[in-house]
Amino acid sequence: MTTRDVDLPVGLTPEKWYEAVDAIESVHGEKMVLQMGPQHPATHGVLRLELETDGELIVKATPHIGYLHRCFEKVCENMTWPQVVPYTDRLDYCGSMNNNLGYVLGAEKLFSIEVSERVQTIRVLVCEMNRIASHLVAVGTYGLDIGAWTPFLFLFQAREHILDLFDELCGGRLLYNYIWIGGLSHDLPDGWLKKVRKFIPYFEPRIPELNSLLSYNKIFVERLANVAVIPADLAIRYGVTGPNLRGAGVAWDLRKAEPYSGYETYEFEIPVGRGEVGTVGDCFDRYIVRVNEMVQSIRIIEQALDRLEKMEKDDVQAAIPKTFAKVPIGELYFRTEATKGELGFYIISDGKQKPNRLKCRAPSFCALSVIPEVSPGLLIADMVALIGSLDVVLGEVDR
Amino acid sequence: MGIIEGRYGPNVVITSVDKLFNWSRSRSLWPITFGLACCAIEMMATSASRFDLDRLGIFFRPTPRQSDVMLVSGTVTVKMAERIKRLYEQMADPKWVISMGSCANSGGPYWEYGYHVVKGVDLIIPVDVYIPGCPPRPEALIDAFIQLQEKIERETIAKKV
Amino acid sequence: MTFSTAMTSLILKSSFAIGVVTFVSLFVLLAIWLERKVAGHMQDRLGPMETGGWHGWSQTIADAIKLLIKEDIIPDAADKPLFKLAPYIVFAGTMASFAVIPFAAMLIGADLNIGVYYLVAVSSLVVIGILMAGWSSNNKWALYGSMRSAAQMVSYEIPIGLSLLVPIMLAGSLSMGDLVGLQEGGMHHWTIFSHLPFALIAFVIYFWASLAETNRTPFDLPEAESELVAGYHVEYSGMRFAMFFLAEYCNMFVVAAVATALFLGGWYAPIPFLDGPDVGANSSMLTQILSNGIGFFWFTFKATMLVLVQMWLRWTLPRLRVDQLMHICWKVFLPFSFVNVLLVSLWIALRK
Amino acid sequence: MPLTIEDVATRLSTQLNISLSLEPNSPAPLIIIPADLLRDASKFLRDDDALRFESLNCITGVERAGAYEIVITLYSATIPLMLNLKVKATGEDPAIPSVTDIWPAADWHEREVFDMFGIRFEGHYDHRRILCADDWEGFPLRKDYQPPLFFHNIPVTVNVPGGLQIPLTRIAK
Repeated sequence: MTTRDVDLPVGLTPEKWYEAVDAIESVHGEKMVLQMGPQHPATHGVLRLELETDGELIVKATPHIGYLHRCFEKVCENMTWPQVVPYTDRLDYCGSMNNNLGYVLGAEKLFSIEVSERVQTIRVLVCEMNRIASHLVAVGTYGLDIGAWTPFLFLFQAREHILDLFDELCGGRLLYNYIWIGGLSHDLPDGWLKKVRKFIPYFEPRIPELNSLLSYNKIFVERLANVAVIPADLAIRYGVTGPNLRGAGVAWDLRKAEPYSGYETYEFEIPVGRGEVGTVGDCFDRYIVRVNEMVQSIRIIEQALDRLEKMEKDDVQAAIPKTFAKVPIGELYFRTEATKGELGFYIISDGKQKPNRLKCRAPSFCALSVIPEVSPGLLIADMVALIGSLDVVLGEVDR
Repeated sequence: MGIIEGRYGPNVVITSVDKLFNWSRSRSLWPITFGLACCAIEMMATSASRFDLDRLGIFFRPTPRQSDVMLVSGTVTVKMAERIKRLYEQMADPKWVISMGSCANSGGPYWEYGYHVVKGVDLIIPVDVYIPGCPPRPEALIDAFIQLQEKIERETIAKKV
Repeated sequence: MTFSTAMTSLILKSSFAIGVVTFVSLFVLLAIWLERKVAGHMQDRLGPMETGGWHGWSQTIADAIKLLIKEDIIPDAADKPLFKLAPYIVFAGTMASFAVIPFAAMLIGADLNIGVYYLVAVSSLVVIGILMAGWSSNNKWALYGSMRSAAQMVSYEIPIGLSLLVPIMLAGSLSMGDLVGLQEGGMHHWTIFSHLPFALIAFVIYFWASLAETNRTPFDLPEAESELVAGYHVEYSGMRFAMFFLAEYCNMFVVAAVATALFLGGWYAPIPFLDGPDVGANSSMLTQILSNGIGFFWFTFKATMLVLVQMWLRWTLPRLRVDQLMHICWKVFLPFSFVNVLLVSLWIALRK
Repeated sequence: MPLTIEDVATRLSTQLNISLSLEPNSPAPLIIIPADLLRDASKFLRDDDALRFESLNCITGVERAGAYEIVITLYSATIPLMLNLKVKATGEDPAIPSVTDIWPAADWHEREVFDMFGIRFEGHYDHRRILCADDWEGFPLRKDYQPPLFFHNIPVTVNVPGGLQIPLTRIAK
């Protein structure tokens, strides 16, 4: 295969590509195969990329995954329905609450369980806090990939405050097992809502600080603008969802499109990539969408707090079934907007205590599959920017 | 250290050299930047501002050649096992391994049904310190480093009697 | 020259050399500790605290001893002679620069009449060492690192050379001693301020280009951690790595020292009042020591301040991409330097 | 009045000229498509102006009583409607035509189903394992799957049916 035969990334015109190829071929460049990962600081865990390069230019990139394949689906077939929840935590370990919610809502729909409004509101509250925590990791490590150390540490500082609140709520800093089928593992501790209230004025100034320190830093913008453009049609064809799809300019958010857990009653906007500094759908758009989503999450948190403060305390475990020995038969695909995008669970119940089949459709899995399509023509440094901007968590890619 | 190691008894020179070597080794533990799974996020949190591993002189090196400690932070799968072994072999002596979290200790929640999971990283490489927890808290990781420091301080180049 | 004067001069020179090496080692130990402290405090944490009591002052000492007694790995597939030689060349290239650094009026190893020229020449040795390291490691990341480094350092030497040309033209000499000597008498006599705006432009270009020369952020592409793992020294362990590390921090000091000598008045204090006593041909030994000591203080102070700025930039800025790096060098720094040199020569001609 | 799954099924059956059955046993009904018609059905579903199922969300492999089937989850933002297609694979060596060229998103999902269930996807351009190690044997999500005792000398199974326990030799420092 020659350099000319590669599928062109969208956004790169054939003339430009051929010009580059001619320039390279005129010096008779030989291809070099470079193994990036599984131990590489920029692959966010154990992703391995096989890069065929010509100098620093990438001709072809093949992702190899499975280095963290933890047999989630097999394990779940051997666990009872509630026992599956902790395993969902470990899928996307940055956004555990959202994974809990995705599975639990699917199971509740299958078993026709209704939870109280208060439980729903608490779920929304913790999920949005978790979304912020997850985006903080994404944005922080992205700065690290581009070479900026300090923002990463500032953002982790802010994240610690959220983790402290979760710690008080359910005893876990990272993996929570908080949202259960039919309820929650714990009710809110006394005075917890006040602490969340206090967190908001602490966190809100962090966003402008981040923007001035990192987002609109000239070098950072130059590194990201027009790099690794994933246009909307490509993103949809490859099943890319979440902030990566919104970065391509598509205002698609399951919290709006197929609201669950009462999201239809909250006021928030869907931030989309507008090509602020380059092309719509470039790395910068995917990055800035995450930053703006944190602002929207804060809005949702405020509304949820307002409602929870007015609500009477009730039993958050009231709707939990006494036994899972006999459950309704059926199968369904249920999807929610997790931090990385559309998290779907295909759940098959054959009426027994354990799921017959539980398939997780992980957003990062689909986001990663777009890499071979967009990577030709990138430099190695751009590749790092691309992986970081997709914000993949290998826990849910490999499951 | 092949020249003097194990040749002399614990005399005053050897013990002083021991003290210096062990002090320098235990105070400058550079782990390899290598995250496997969930625990890697806690590892990052530990090196971040609130817990600040740099206080103890620990900072992460990206290449195995320049690192002293391997933090196995997460589930080890059979696909990854060979890579971990190779990374361990690439590290320069003296080297230590911290097994962080239940998965690395024993396979953790994937013990029974995880067909693709190695049931403890110590089936592949020797481990010095085990940290329980899923994931361990940053305090636990710091404690592991302190335990490792204490362990290093007990090492000697003198002849074993 | 009689035998005894030759001997005295030899002893003086060698003790100076030993002094410089000691100073450099101490400075590097301090600089690495400082770097970690500066980074720590910029990032809302403390940096090394536990090792050696007060603010972890002996952290770098522990690191250095540990690196010295660590296993020295030479990969099987490496080109062994080159692999072994590379760190020494990098280190030697850096240390050789110290020969012409004017710490004080009498504290110059060799006040060559082509001092700056020599400096530019020996600093190119570093590139060869890095290329050797990258190539001989037989590792693709190391190769990338060294190739990037070679391209970067060779390119950036041109703006560096051109911006160094400005003070040279203004002073009409290549000797470090002369170049500093002309800046006596307070801040307004320093090259950077006495020849506004040309020298200022030259200084800014020199400072940025020197960051690239020393592989510091935002130009740390040869060892970019998130891209090339550790770049050209990815296969080096123990002492050999320590030498690269040492050379990097020495290099930081060298470029800062050159900037100090050529642009920031060298060993002269900002106000003449703070300078040491004047030294004449028949001054006493004490006066000489005092004068040179104060000069030495001002010189290292200014250079260290510049090193601090380098650290500050490192922990603030992200990293550039290869093509942007080259763009900045060839399309921004180079034309500016050329125009600057041209204007300076015009100005000098007109002034006559 | 947006189209329902029944409408989609009717349109599909007129297009393919066969009768299609809906599997009602579920909160979300499925359309069962014969494997040999999958590609035609997929193209129709994607390209028909009224339907435009442009995104493939998920492919789930399922084993039911020894038989293998896959469920393709599609979504059309035009209607909007979510649609599950069920395709049954038969025989000892189950195979289903690949839809990777119709929906590129199917690429990795199909590889995963192959990896887990051993269902071959005919016409897939890069048909290899994706999650398990390349030289892994067997298909883990099959119900009768017995994991190997050792993989490259690393013990993988700890509890073998029959109460046997594999001794784990841990490396001591």
